[in-house]
This record gives sequence, structure tokens and C-alpha cells, in this order.
Amino acid sequence: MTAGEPVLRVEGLSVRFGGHLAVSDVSLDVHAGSISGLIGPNGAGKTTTFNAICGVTPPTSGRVLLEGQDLSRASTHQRARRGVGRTFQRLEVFSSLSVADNVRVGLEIRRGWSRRRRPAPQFLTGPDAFDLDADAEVDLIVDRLGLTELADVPVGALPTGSARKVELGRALAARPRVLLLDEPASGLDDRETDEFGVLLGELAAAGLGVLLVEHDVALVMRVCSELSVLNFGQVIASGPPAEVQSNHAVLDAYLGGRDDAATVAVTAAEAGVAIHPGEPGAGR
Amino acid sequence: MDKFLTFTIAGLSSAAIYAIAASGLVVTYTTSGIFNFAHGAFGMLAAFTYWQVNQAWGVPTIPAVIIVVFVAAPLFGAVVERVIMRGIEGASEVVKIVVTVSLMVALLGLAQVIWPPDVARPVPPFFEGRFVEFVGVRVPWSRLLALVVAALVAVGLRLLFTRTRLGIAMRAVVDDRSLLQLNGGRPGRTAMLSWGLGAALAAVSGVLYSTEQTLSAVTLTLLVVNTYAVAVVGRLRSLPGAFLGAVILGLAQSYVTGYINPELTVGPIALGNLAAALPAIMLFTVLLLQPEARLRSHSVVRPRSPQPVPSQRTALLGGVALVVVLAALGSLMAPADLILVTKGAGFALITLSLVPLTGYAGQISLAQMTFTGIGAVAMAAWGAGGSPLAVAASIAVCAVIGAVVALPALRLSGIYLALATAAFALFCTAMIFNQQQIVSGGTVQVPPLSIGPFTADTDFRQLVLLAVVFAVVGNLLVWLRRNAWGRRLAAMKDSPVACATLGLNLTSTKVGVFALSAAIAGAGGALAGRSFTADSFSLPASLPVTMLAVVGGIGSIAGAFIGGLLLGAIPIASTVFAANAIGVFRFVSIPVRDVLAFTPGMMGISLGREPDGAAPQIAVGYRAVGRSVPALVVSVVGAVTLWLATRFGLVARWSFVAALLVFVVAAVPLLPLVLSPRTPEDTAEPPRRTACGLWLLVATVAAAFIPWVDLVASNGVRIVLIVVLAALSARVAIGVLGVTPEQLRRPVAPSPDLVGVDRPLLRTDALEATRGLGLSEDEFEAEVDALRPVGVER
Amino acid sequence: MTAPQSGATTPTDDDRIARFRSDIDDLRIAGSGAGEQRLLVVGAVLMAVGVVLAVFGAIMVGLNGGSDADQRAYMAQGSLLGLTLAVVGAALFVRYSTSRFLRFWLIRSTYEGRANADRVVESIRWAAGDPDAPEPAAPPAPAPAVAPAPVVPMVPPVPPAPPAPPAPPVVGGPPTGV
Amino acid sequence: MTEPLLELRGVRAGYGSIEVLHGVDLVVPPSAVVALLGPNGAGKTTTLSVACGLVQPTAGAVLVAGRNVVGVAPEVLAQRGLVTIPEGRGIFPNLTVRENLQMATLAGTPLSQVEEVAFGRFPRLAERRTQVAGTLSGGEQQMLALARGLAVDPAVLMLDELSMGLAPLVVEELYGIVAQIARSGTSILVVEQFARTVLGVADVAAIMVNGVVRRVGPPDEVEAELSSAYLGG
Repeated sequence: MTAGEPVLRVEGLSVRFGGHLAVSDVSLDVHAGSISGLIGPNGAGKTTTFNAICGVTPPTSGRVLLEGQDLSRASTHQRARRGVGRTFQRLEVFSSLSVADNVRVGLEIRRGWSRRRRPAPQFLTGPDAFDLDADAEVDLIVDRLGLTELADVPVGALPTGSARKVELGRALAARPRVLLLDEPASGLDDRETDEFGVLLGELAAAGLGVLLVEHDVALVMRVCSELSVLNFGQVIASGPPAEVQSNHAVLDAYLGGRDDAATVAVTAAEAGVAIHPGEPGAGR
Repeated sequence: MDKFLTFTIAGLSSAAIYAIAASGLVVTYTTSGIFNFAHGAFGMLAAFTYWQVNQAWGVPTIPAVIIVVFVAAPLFGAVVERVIMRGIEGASEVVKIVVTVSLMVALLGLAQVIWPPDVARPVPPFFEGRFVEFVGVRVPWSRLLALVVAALVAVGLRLLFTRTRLGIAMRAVVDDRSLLQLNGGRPGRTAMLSWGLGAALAAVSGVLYSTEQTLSAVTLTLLVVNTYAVAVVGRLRSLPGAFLGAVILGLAQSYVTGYINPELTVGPIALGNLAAALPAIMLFTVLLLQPEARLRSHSVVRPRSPQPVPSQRTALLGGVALVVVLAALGSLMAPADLILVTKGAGFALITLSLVPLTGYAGQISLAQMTFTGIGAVAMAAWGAGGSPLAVAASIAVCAVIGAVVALPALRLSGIYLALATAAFALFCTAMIFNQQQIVSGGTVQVPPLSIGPFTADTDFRQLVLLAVVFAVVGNLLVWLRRNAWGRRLAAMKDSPVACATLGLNLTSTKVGVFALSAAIAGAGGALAGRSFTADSFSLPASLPVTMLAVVGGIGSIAGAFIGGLLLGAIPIASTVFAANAIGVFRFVSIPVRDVLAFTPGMMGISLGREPDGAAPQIAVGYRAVGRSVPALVVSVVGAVTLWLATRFGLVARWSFVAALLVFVVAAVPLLPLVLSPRTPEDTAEPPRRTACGLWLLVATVAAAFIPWVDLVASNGVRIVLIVVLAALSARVAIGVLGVTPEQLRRPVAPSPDLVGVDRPLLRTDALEATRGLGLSEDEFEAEVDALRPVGVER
Repeated sequence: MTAPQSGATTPTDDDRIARFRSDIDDLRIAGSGAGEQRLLVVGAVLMAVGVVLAVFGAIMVGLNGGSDADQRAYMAQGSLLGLTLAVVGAALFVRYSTSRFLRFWLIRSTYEGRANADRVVESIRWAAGDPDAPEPAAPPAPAPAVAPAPVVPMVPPVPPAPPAPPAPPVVGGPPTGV
Repeated sequence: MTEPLLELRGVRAGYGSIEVLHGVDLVVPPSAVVALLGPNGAGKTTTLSVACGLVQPTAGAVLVAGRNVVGVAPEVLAQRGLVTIPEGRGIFPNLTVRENLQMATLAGTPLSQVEEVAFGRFPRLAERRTQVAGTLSGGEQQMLALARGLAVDPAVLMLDELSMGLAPLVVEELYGIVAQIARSGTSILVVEQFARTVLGVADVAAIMVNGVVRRVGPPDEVEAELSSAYLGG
């Protein structure tokens, strides 16, 4: 779809926790102005991939490139400053601060260092918003997310759906170049999910690269232009949604595998299970 | 060579004691997740109990050891876990630290009440007078005993944790608490056992140590700081690491004592105290070597209610009011009272230093008095004539030192900052405040500030100065909190990981706030304008600051003021209260003064659960009173009753003042909550509300019947004490209730469940009800059948 | 594939289930009643302590000895505090013992009311010719595999907050039906 | 005696202010295998946590053998025979295989019996009895977890995502064992994302979406709806 240099490129990323390989050799591209989806069953390693991209969990191997620059040595906050923004699967809002203040913190942290970075694209605030003062920019973002009436309410008192929007607004206030969204639609009702899909489209149109982890596959199919499917920490399929949807490997990943002699032999050997046609444990 | 061997053996035997103590610490920390700052106090209590049993009551050594180590100590540990620690499971780290620190202070106070420190209590070493010749060195059996016991402990713990189901279950709790439950294990019981075990190990180390050194409550309690340093080598979690740390520290201390000439000096600092400073040095070294802690997303902490930030206008008005009121009071006070109040105001400034650190940013420091001390020492050195420049320089020094101290610990989690500051306090006591060259004669005389024509050379002027400084700093903090930096601190407290992914450098932000806090504490020292004893900068003096700041309410300026007042008032109260027992206290022959010695600790323990403090809750409470008819009625009836009781001579006049104040400050604001019917989202269950109501009633009645006139001689002190009593009653009530301001704000709705029916009724409920009514099950079934349409089969 | 416990046959399984049922029946479930039970005890204890304190205070005052201050202190700490405690304890005790009784009584009456209402509704539906309505005289339809078990009719989740009667726990008329 | 051994009625539950279950009704009759299916995020694991007592529901009732057990500690239920093998391998990763089995004895089964069942059924575990469980392969870990379910003779067994991260053949073998346990009369509630693997074993299937049980029925009837529940179209 979008040609040219990806805004975020993940190359051969692996994360190992003790003996457990949570993410194994994952490569992804996210292009500016498009939404890429990352789906997969529970425990497939989606959130770990996110953590490794934004530096919360150190990867065992692999590289993360933002606009061609290697971020592998940067700390979490340095990556954020370069333009990696994210939301969290389990909400990480500032629950004692009001909605407006949550957004303002994101904005203020950005303003603290943005001079050292070339101007970032703006989202939600419209094209003429470059010289806005902080209050006006916060108001614009809050307004655009439909939270104006709740602006002074502490986020801790909000329902999940609204809190997720706050988290999104806060991430956008930092004006990232690529945004990692970890299940942003959970906790939203159907109408809110539809609105959220529209909002995502607008963000992409404004030039943001979005990597979306989401359970609501309908939403993913609707908004994403690229889709990667993760299982056992590996990318088992990627491509346009329609292609992925009809891919047998994906259906198997979600619904459970059918017998396939070749994979059975290999995987069984890996798992250290002896295959006996009949009774395996007659040891009584 | 002989000398080397001698010191090696001495070092190893103290290493053995450290190792035993540290293994107890590690066992409790890993299995219950609570770092027990009172571990040393457990050991101290055990050592004193051993003295009591063995020396005072004459029980022979072996039964005495069994009683103390195998019976009393484990029991004590288990009770502490059940009564105190279980309640703070899942609370924030600050709360856990404050509660265990409070326990340490309380135990220290308790020990001093039971075993007054002015009596020498020698404990003879085990196997006294028996030696082993070893390569020409005479080694006492007691030294060897320590080594043997340490080896036994190591082997025993290893066996426990690998061979017994109980020990394996303790490890399993760490792995996966809920899975253990699903297996049918009881984490609660496991935790009690691990605290019992921890306390027993503390007892072993305490008893062993007391036979080597003199029996002193403070020394034994502070031994725990050495233990921290030792345990940190194993990242507080590994037993072999702790044993290794113990060997390093034990040997290092022994060699330093043996080989470094105490007369040797570096600048003004004599190296005679280096051995005492070694744990701190070791702790810092180890902290520097630790890899940076991983950001944990979503650390599960009990959700707290957000605190309203006062407007700048309110803060300004409050500041002016504070200065005016204090000036007015001060001008009327007798000189003796004035000194005490001025002292209290100084403490208030020091507790204020914890507001940005603990209140805003959620970090903790146990060394605030140390920074005060550095400020005071610097001012004493440079500030002859009270130059404002010297004050600025002293404050700047504190800020810089604060930043340096915090840097290694802040990369790690909150517990390490607490450890590092505790170690720093000990280090400074040894290397600065106990140095004759720096603090001659054990006192620091801080020159009063002098700006132009104003010199704070009288107590009254000093009071006004402190009030002004408090108001200015308070306003500055409110301004900070309302602006970008303060928002960042609050955000960081709520979710560090989110801040990092927005681009905030957590370490530099934390270092900044720690430096600010150290600077304010330093200002408290530099501006105090009085003489301090070196003791007042020690770790035991710092702990109550942190504790009472949290008790007063760490999130707000007013809370800090209450905390400071408490801090000032408790020593005052214990000096002015009659040393003889009054009333029912006479029967246990405990003077009131001694009771006061361990109350601060008890307060911290009971109140640490609600770290936002009393002030905001009280403020919100008054607004709710107007909306609740029963609360209004009870308020009026209560006040009238008090007045009538006074009118008819049941209550003395000062007691009337006290009771009225307690009633108005503590009871009235909480009445709406105590009286309101229960709502579904109400977290305060009925028993807690009843307990709160009971406490308020008792506090008011007690205030009315305490014979204030006989207790205290001076009117000024009476006022201070009554205010403190009122604030405390409110604070305890809020602690008991566990309320949040929202609950007070919520309109009072009629209850759907006056008789407690709050869930769907089931067949089993009906059956139980029937049993309760005295009917048999058959009768019940018969009735059910009777209700059925004719012909329906069961 | 054989079952791990090869001897496991159906009768023992039924035994297992029966044992499980009786195990669960034996559970002492700490419902909302436990806290109240405790308060009931607290009330009783407070009463006792209060009385003891009061008597003690009275004796000490009567014996006199000591200063005026002591006298007053005893009076305060002993008698008055003791009496207060006794009164509070008694109040607690009465409050929770009544509420216990009232709750049982309410449960019973709502339970009966509900069963009654169900019966009436069923009759009406049946009378109106609703084909799904169980004939009042017939046994309830056999439960499908996942249908709610044939527990006797249930009272629905707490009646939606009726404006509650005033404070002291109802001694008015019983709620007729729900 | 058809009263269900486990029943959830109108259960609402969540974490903090986030409600995950919006009124779940579910019945596990005696000696039946009930499969709870649904896409991730639907609330299956939370449902299980409520059923075993780890999470307190904010509304509704959990009936075990007809009694409401809301508020009863999970260990008490576990000791009486409500056995749960939680998501992500129900093992203690830092304990050895033997020590893990020792933990299975907390519910009252003697160690000899637990080992006999575990090692008899999974000889591979016997070879690795001193190995730390976290270093076992995924399949072996799950066997270790399942060994507990086999050995302690549960009345109700709840399994969460037995197949997570395992190869299909291993999953099949594990479910073969589940079927055996079911045949011995234990009631089983299986939570599974990989629907096809359990449908053959289950007597009843329930599809859960967005915190409510959307459909309950025999597996073959429910299967048709699976793909729409998972892939949204």
C-alpha cells in the first residue's frame, strides 16, 4: 500500500524470559499514514513485542529502527522523544489527575524536549495548530476525543472506555511518529468502537503510523491496511487483511490446529513428547 | 599474623550474626513482600526478653533460649503478621515502609518503657571463660558458637526450603500466590509462619549480639541497618548472597577496627568511626553496581482517591492566616510555651520537606533530620552573624548532597531509596555529627538569621520567621504542584511506565524532587536559630519525622503542619506530663510520659494505611454535614450535651474545651459517613463504621474526662495538647474507617437494605433463615410444598 | 487409553460427587453475617467491660484515698467511661441481635411472597393458553443440560431501592410480596 | 441429583473500575464437560477466576453444589475438590517437578499417590523429577499441571487454556487425558481459545463474547458460530 521507507521497522526481534522465548525473530514494518494490525491468540507475544519496541523490556536480539535510525541502544524515554508513542493493554492512566491534566502532562513533557527534534506532525489539533498555547492545544485534543464535559474529572473515576480515550489523547499530545495501540477498543461499546475506527483513519490520514493490537478482529479487518499474525511469538502470516483472513494457518492459530503429519512430527519432537499410536502411559 | 587471625575470627563471628539476621530479613521479604524495617527491633526485643528470662528471673540458659527463640519470638512474629502486616498487603510501598518503620519506633519505645535504659543489663556470653587454642590464638567458645549457629541456620533453611512441604509452599507463594491457593495451600498461614521464622532468626541474632556487646535498645535496633547492607548483596532475595554480604561486612569491619588508627584524620573527619560507617559505604557501593530496575507496568496498588489541589489563592490566604495566628498566639504566650511552639514550627518546616517527595512523587526518605543536620552544621560553620547568603549556601549544599545520595537508589525501586537514606543517616552520624572537629561538645549552635534590620534573635521573632518561611515554602509547593513539574510528579506516582513512554526521564525527575526535599529539610536546620544536640540528627530521630508526616497527611501542606505539630508536641507532652502515674495508669505503674514514648509508633502503625492524611477528609466532611439531617441533629445534640454536662458540673472547664474541640474537629466531619445508610459502592463496611463511631464517642468522652488541670501546668501547653488530641482523634477515626473524600461527597441516599439483604436470595438462604427461625428443614420443605400448586411433585 | 484410576467405576464417582456435595454443605460460609456476629460479641464484651469499669471506679471513689485529682480521674476513667461503654455495648448488642432476627423474618416473608407470585403468574399464563406455560398441575419441564437447576423459585436481585423506611430497622408491617 | 455442581448466575466482575464480566450465566452439570469458548479478551479467564474464588464478583452468585460460595477462599474450595489449573501452565516455575507435585498434596492427597499417578501417566516427568519446572518444555509443563488434576481426584476440574503455546499434537494428547478424566465422572469446565481442539471432548459448548455468554448448546450446533465470534465476519 504505502510505498517507501517505513516509519517503524522491527527486524528479527526476539525476547527471552528465562527459558521461555516469548518473541522469536519478529519483523514488522509500519508505514507513515497507514494502520498495521498485529493479531494473534493470547500469549502469542503481542504485548511483549510492544514492550520491546518501546524499550520497556530489553530484547534479546534484533533491532528497532525509527525512520531509519537505530533505537536499540536508546532508553524508554529517549525512544519516546524520538517519536514512539503507545497505549497500554491494562490502563496506565494518571488516575489522580483530571482528563485535561493527563493530556497536558503528555504535552508538557513533549514541549520540554521538542526543540531538540524536528517538528512533529500534529494530530487531532488540525493544520493551523502549530503555535497554539498549551491550554488551547489541550482543549482541542480533549474536545476532539469528545471528553470536553469530563475534562475536569479525575481519570480514576471514569469508565474504561473514556479512560482509554484519555490514554490515546495523552499519547497523541506527545506527537509521536508511530503509535502503538495495545487493545485500545476493549471496554468500548459498539458505537464507540465504530467512532474509534473513524478516528484511527483520520490519524493515519494525518500521517501517523499506527501499529494496532486488537481483539476486535472486525475492527482490525476494517481499518488495517496490513496485518501480521503472531503465534508462539512468531509471525505466521502477514499481508493485506483479506488475504490473511482466508489463510489456513491463521484459522488454525485461532481455532486450534488440524492434523498435519509434517508439523505434528516436528512440533511433537520439539515438545519432547513421545508419539505412541496407541496407549502412551501404560505404566501401571 | 596472630593479629590478622584474631581479627579474622572476630570478623567471621560478627559476620555469622549478620548472616543470621539477614537471612531472617530475606525470608520475610521474599515470602511476604514486606520489607521488615523493624527486624532489628524484633531482635532487640528478643535480647531484652532473654535478659529478663535468664538474668532477672533466673531461668537456666538452655530453657531460656528455647523460650525466647523457639516460643516467644515466633509467636510475636506471627501475631505481627496477622494483626498488622496482613492489612497492608497490596498497599503502596510507602505505606508498607511507614508501617514497618512505625513498628520499629513503637517497639523501641516499648522496650524503653519496660526496660528503662538507665540500668545496666549485662548478659554473660555463652560458655563464659572457655577458649579454644587455634594457631596460637585464643578463641572464646561463644565466637565459635556464633559460627556454628550460622552454619546450622544455613543448613536448616536449605533443608526447610527444599525438603519440607511447608518450606516449599513458602517458595511457592513467591512463585505464584494464587496458584498455591488453587492447590489448596493457605498463603495467609504461610505468611504467618514466615514472619514467625523471620522473628526467630532475628531473636537468634539479637541474643548472640547482646552477649558480645552491651545490651542497648537503640544499638540493637540499628543493627538492622548493617543487616540491610548485607541483604542488599543478595538483592534482598537471595540467601547465599546475604551470607556472602555478611562475610564481606564482618571482615571489613573487623579489619578496619584492627588496622586503621582511630587517630587518623581526613580533613576534619577522624577515621575512628569508619567501622560504623562501613555498612552505609557497602550499601551504596552495592547499589551502584545493581543494574537498573525494570519498569513494571501496572504495579497493583490499592486505588486511592485523588486529592484536590488547593488553589493558589487558598494557599496564600492560608499562609497569611498561619503567620497571623502564630504571631498572635506567640505574643500572648509565656516564654516557656513559646520555646516549645517555636520548636514545633521548626519541625513543621521539616515535615513539609516530605510533601513534594512523598506526597507528590510517592518516594520516601528516612533521613530528613540528617539533611536538617547538614543544614544546621553548614549554617553554624559559615553563618556567623546570620548572613542570608550562608543560609542559601547551606540549603544548596543539602540539595546537592540529596541528589548524590538519591541517585544510586532512585534507579531501583522505592524500598532501596528507604534503605539508602537510612544508611546515609547512619553514615552521617558516624562521620559528621559524631566528629569533635565538626560538632564540638555534641551540640550545634545555629546562629539566628539576620536580614537587614531584622534579626531573629528572640523566640517570638524566630517563631514569626519560621511561620513566614513555612507559608512561603508551602505556597511555593502549591504553585509547583499546580504547574508542569508538579503534574509530572503526580503522573509519575500514578504510572511511571506511562511517563517513560511519553518521554519523561524518570531518574532525573526523581533526583530533582529528592534534592528539593533535602533542601527544604536543610532550610529547617539552617533557619532554626537554636542549638541542636547531635542526637537529634540521628536515624532514630529521623524516623518519626517520616512517620508523623504521613500521619498528619502527606499529600497536603496542612497535613505537614499537623505532622510537625505532632512531632513537636509529643516530646513536649512527655516532658510536661507528670512523671507519676495518674488514675488507672497507677495500677500498672506506668507513668503517662512512658505511655507517650511509644504512642507515635502505634499511631504510625494504625494510620499508615491512609497515606493521604486527615486534612482533606476533614475539609470535605464539613460540607457533607449540611446535607445530612441525622448528622446535623447529632452535632447539635452532642454539643448541647457537652455544654449541659459542663453547666451541671460533670465536666471541668478545660475538659469542656477539649471535648468540644475533639467533637468539632474529629466527630462532626465524619458523622455523615458514620450515619449514612450503606450504598453499594461504599467500601467502608458496617463494622468499620461502627468501630469508627465508637472511637469518636470514646475520644470525645475521654477528652471530657481527662483532668487536664491536674495533668498539665501551663495554659499554652494545654492548648497545644488539646489541638493535637483533636487532630489525632480525627486521624485515627479516618484510619479506622478507611474513607475517601468521594464517599463524603456523595449525597446521602436512602438504603435499600436496612436489614442487610444485599444479594439475591437463594434456596440456601431460605434454608438458613429457616434454621435461624428455629424451624427444621422438614418443616421448611413442608411449607415450600404447601406453597406449590396442588399436584406438583418435587 | 485407560483411565488413570483403572478401578474407577461409576458408583465410586457418584460417591465422589456425593462426598463433594456434603463437603460443600459443611462449609461455613462467612457471609455478611460474620462481621455482625463479631459486633454482636463486641457489644456483649463492651457491656461487660463497662460494668466492670463502672463498679471498679465506684469502689475506688468510695474507698477514696489519694488526692482530689485521683478521685476525679477515677470517676472519669472508671464510672463515666465505664457507663458509656456499657450503654454503647448494649446498643450494639440490641442493634445486631434484632437485625438478625428481622432479616430472617424478611427473607422468609419475601421468599413466600415470591413463590406465591410465581404460582399466580403461572396459573394465569396457563389459563391464558400460553403453550410454553407449564400446566400448574404438571411437574416442571425437565431441565435441559444447561438450564438453571430446578431450584425452588428465587427472589430476584434486591428489590430496586424502595425509598427506605426511616432509620430504626423496620418494625412496621411486613412487605407483602415483592 | 441433577443439581449442577457449579453454576454462575448473573456474575459481574472486573478489575478495579474495569468491568470484564457483564452478567455471566453458566452451568456445569455433574459428570459433564463444558467448554467455554471465545476470542481473547472475552472474559473467559475472569469467569474461571470468579468460579474458583480468586476474583470476587461484584454482583451475582457462584453456586457450588447448590451453595453460594461467594466470599469463600479459593484454597478452601480447592481442598474440597474444586480443582483449577490456571492459564499459562499451572505450575510453580522455580520449583522442581517433585516439589511441584508436593504442592499438589496440599489438598490432602498423599505424595505417594500423587507421584504414582503423575509418573505413571507421564513417565517423562519421572525422568525429570529433580529438574526445575520452568525449564521443562511447554508440553511437559502442562503435563505436570495436569498431573495434579489427575491425582487429587477432583469433583470439578477447571482448565484454562490448556493448549496455550503448545503444538497441536501435544494439545490433542492432553485433551485425550481430559476426556479420560471426564469419563471417570469428574465435571469439567474447559476454557479454550482454540475451539476445535475441545469440541470433540465437550458435551456442552458455550461461546463467550464481550463479557457475556452469547450462545450455549451442543458442540456441533455451536461450531458454526465460532468463526464469526472469533474473526468477526
